Amino acid sequence: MARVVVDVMLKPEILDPQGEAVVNALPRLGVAGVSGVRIGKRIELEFSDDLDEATVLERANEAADKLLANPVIETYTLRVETPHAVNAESA
Amino acid sequence: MARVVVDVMLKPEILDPQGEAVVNALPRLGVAGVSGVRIGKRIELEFSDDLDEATVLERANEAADKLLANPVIETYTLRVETPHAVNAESA
Amino acid sequence: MTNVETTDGLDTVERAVKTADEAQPYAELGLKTDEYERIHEILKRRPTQAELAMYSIMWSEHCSYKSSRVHLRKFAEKNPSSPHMLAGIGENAGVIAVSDELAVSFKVESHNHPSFVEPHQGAATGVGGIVRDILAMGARPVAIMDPLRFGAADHPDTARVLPGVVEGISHYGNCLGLPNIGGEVVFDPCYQGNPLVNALCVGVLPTKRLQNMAASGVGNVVVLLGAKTGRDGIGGVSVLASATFDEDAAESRPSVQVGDPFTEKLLIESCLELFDAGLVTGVQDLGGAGLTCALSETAAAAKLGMHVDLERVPLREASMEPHEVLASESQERMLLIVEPRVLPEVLEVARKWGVLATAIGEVTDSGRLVIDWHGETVVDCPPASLADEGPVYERPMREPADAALVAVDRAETLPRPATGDELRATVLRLLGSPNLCDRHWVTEQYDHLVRGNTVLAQPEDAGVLRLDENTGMGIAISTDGNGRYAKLDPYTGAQLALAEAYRNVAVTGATPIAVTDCLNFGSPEDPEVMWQFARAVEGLAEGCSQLGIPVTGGNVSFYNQTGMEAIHPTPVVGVLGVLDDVNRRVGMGLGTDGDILIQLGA
Amino acid sequence: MSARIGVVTFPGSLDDVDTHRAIARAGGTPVPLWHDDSALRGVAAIVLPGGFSYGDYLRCGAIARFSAVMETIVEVAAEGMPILGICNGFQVLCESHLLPGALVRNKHRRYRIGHQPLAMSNDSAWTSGYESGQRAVIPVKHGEGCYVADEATLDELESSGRVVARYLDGNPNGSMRDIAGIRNAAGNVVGMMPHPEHAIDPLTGSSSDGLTIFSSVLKQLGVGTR
Ligand SMILES: Nc1ncnc2c1ncn2[C@@H]1O[C@H](COP(=O)(O)OP(=O)(O)O)[C@@H](O)[C@H]1O
Repeated sequence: MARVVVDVMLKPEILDPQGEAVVNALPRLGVAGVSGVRIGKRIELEFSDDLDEATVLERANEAADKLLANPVIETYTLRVETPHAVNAESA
Repeated sequence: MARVVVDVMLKPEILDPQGEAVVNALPRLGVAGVSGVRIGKRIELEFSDDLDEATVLERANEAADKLLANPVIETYTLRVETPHAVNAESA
Repeated sequence: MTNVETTDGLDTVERAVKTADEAQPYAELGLKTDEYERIHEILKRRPTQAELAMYSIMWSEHCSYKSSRVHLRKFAEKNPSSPHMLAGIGENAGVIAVSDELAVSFKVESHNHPSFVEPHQGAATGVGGIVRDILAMGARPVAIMDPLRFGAADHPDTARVLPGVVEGISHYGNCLGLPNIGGEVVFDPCYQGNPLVNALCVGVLPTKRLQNMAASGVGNVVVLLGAKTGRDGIGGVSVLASATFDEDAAESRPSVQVGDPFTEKLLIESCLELFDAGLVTGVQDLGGAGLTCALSETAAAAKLGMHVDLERVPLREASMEPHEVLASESQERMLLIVEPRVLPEVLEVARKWGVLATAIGEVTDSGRLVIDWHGETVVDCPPASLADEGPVYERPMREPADAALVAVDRAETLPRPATGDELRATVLRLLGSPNLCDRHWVTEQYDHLVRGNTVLAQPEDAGVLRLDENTGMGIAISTDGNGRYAKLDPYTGAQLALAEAYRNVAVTGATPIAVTDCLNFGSPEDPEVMWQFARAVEGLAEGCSQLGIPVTGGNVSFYNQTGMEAIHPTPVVGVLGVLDDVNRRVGMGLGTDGDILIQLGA
Repeated sequence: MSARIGVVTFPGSLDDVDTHRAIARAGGTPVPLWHDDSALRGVAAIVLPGGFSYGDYLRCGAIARFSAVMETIVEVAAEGMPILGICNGFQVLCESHLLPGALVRNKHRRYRIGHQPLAMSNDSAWTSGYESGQRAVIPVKHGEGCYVADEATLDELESSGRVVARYLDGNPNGSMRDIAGIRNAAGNVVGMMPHPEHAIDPLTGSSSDGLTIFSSVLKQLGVGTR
C-alpha cells in the first residue's frame, strides 16, 4: 500500500495562536530552551496498491491543493512514505 | 537553530472523524484511489542555538511525552530536522 | 538596539525634507492627486513613507467615511434628544443608560470582504473587532448577533463561504464566552460574490465605568496591550516595501488576519479589571487601521500631542518596517493611556492575565503626533489631519435607471394563486425556499447559554438578556434588513427594516430605546448606488425620528460589488429595548391549548 | 455557614460565572480559585468549569493540567475531596489522569448545543440526589465531547457502576457506550460533558434538573464526609 504524507503548515507570517500557547506553556512543565512552536497538520493518505508512485503523488497533490490545505493561509509539502519505516523518510 | 519535528497521530483504534470526512469527500472532488486518511499534528519545535542535538532531542521528547501527545489516544514520533532541507528528512 | 538593516534607507522626516522631489506611489495606495497635494500642504513637505501609509489608510473610504459623511449627518440632525444617551455617533459605539446605575453599549459592524477571501478567519475577526469596540467603551461584552447574507443556497461558492463563516463566528464567539442571541441568514444571488457578514455586539457597564478615547494628560503613558504585531492585513501598503525586500517577501504579505479568541478573552478580562480599578485615562481598540488609527484618534481627541517610540512595539517578525508596524491589522490589541504613577499596577494586571503590555510612548503638549523608529523621526504630523480632517465628498447621485421598471412591477399585477391547488403549490414553494428553512444547522453551532442570562435566543424574533438578577431588568435586541425591499425603494426599505426590528423587540415586551445600523452598499462611485445610500439614510433617520429613538452608531460598508453588479442595497438595522422584568417576557410560541389568537394591525 | 465550594478560573474559562451562580442557588458559597495559585482557600469541594482553557489549543484541557492549582487538586482528590469537572473541566480531569479515557472531536465534527436528556446514576458525590436512572434534561455544548477509552476500561467503568450520566434519545457526539459522565473508583471525582450549571432555572436554561448536582454535594458535605 502506498502512503503519501502531506504536511500542512500555516505560512510563516500567519499567526499561529496554538503554537504561541504551547510555547508559553512549556517552561511551566520544566522544558526550557524552546524559542518557537508551530503547529500544523500531518495527513496520511493511503492509496490502493495498484497505483504507481507518480500517479499517487499526482493525486495526493490534487487532494492537497483542493481540500487539505487552505492556500490563503497555509502551505503544504508532500512525500511518499516507505511503509514500515516511519522514521526513515526521504523526498 | 535546531528544529525538532514531532508528529502526533491518533492511535489506529481511535476514530478519526476528520480523516473519514476527507476520505468521503475526495471522490467528489475527482480524486480517486484513496482508501484511507488519518489526520494528525505536525509540531515544529525551535530550540535556541546553544543546545546540542542530544539535549534538544531529550527536551523535545519530554515535551512530547508530557504535553504534546496524550498517550491514551495518541502516539508520537520525533526527529531533528536539518534546516533548509524540509523535504529531505531522516531520523 | 540598532538594526542596521532596517535603519538603512529609512525614510525619515529629515530625509523627506532633503529629497523633496522623490516620486511616491500615492496612487497605488489609493490616494488621489489632490489628496496627495493636501498632505504636502499639511506637512509643508512630502510625506515620509510611514506618513504616506498613515494618510492613505486614514483617508480611505473605510476610515474617513468620505463618501457617506455628508449623509450620515442626517442621523444626528434627526435624532430625538435623549437624556439616556451617554455616547453616540463619533464614539467607538453608542452607550445608553438603562437604569440609574447601568448602561448598555451596542453596535453592528461589517466584515464582508475578508469573509469572502477567508470565510472562517474573516468572520471570526469580524466578531473580534466589534467586541473590542464595545470593550473600548468600558462595557463588558455580554452577547453577539450575526446578520448574514449569502449567494444562492445551491451555488458551490456558498458551500465554501457559509460553513466557514458560521464556523468562524461559532469558534470565536463561543471561545470568548459570548452567547449568540440572534442574527439572520438570507440567500440571494445578488450576494454571490459579496456575502455580507455583519456582527453585532452588546455590552453592559456601570454608568460610572464609561471610558473615553482621548489621550489626555501631558506626560501620560501610551501602553499597547495584547497580541504581538505581525504583518497581518498590510497588503494595502505593501507597495511601500523598501528595496531590501525581494519580491517573494512582498508576495507573502498576507492580507488575511488570523484571530485568536483566547487572547481576546484575556484582553477583555484584563481591560475590565483595569477599568474597575480606575487605572485607565483613555482607551481605544485597534481595529482595521491598527496603530495608525488608534494613535491618531486618541491624540486628536485630546487635542494634545503624542510621542511614540515605535520600535518598542512587540513584533512577531523582527524585519518589519515602521510603515508596516503602523499599518498592521494584527488582532487582539488595545491602546491604553495611563498615568505614569499607575504604570506598574497596569503592567501587573496584564501580567496576571498573561497579556503582553508595553509602554510605547507618551502624551505631549506639542499638538503633533511624532513617531520615532530607533531614535529617528519617521512621522511628525497634526493628529487631527489624519483622524478628523480627511477628505469629504459629495458624490454625484442619480436615481437608478431601472427604478421605473421596478416600480411598475407592483404586487397587484403579479399572478396570485386562485385555486386550492395553486395555493398549495405556492405554500410548498415557500416552505422549500432556503430563506424560510430551519436555521438550526447554523444556530446549533452557537453557544447561547453561556453567562447564564439568556432568556430568549434563536429561534425567537429578538434576543432577550437579563442584566440584573435581583430586579429581573433586561434588554431585548433584534437585527433586521431586507435587501429586496430596499432595492425596490431604499427609503421605505430602510424604514421597513427599522420597523421590523422595532416590532421584534416590542413583541417580547420590551420598550425600544436605541438603534444601530450597518449600511451595506455597492460602490459609492456609482451615482445610482450613492442615490440608494442617501435615500436609505434619509428613510432610516426619518423613521427613527418618528419612532422617537436615536441612532447611536453603526457602520458603512461600500464596494460590495462585483464588476458593475452591486448587491441590493442592504441596510441592516439593530434595535435595542429595555424590559423591567425579563420574567414577564413574551416568547413567540403558542401558549396553551384553548388560547385565543388575535391579529393586530393591518 | 454554608459549605464553601471552589470554582477554578483558568485563562479561557467561561462558565465559571454560571457555576458560581449555580452553587449559590443550591445554597453553597462559591469561592473563586485561580489557576496560578495553589491555595484552596478552605473549600470543601471544587468545580472545574466549562470553557476553552488556554483556547483549547493543542488538546482541550492539555495545558490547563499543568497549572499550579491542578497540582493541589490532584492531591486533595486522592484524599477524597469532591471534585467535579464540567465539559472543559472533564477534559482537564482526563488529561490529569484523575479520570480514565479521553474526550475527542465530536463524530460529526462540529460544535453543537442542545438540551440533552440523560439517565443519571446516584452513586457519586455529585449525583447522589438523583434517583437511580432518573431522567434529567441538561444542556450539552461542545466540539470535543466524544468520550473514548479502551474496551477494558469501558467494561470496568460499566461493571463498577462508574458511568454517572448516559445520553438518552440520541448521542450528541458519538461517545462510546453513550457515556456523558463518569466517576473515579472512590466516587468523589466526577467528570461530565453536560452543563448542570446551565440547568438551574427554566428562565435561562432547559430545566432546573442540573441543580441536583450541586445540592448533592452540599448534602454530602453537610453530613460531614470531610
Ligand atoms: N451607518 C451609520 N449609522 C450611524 N453611525 C454610523 C454609521 N456608520 C458609521 N457611524 C458612526 O461613525 C463613527 C465612525 O465609525 P467607525 O469608523 O466604524 O468607528 P470605528 O472607529 O470604531 O471603526 C462611529 O461612531 C460610528 O458609530
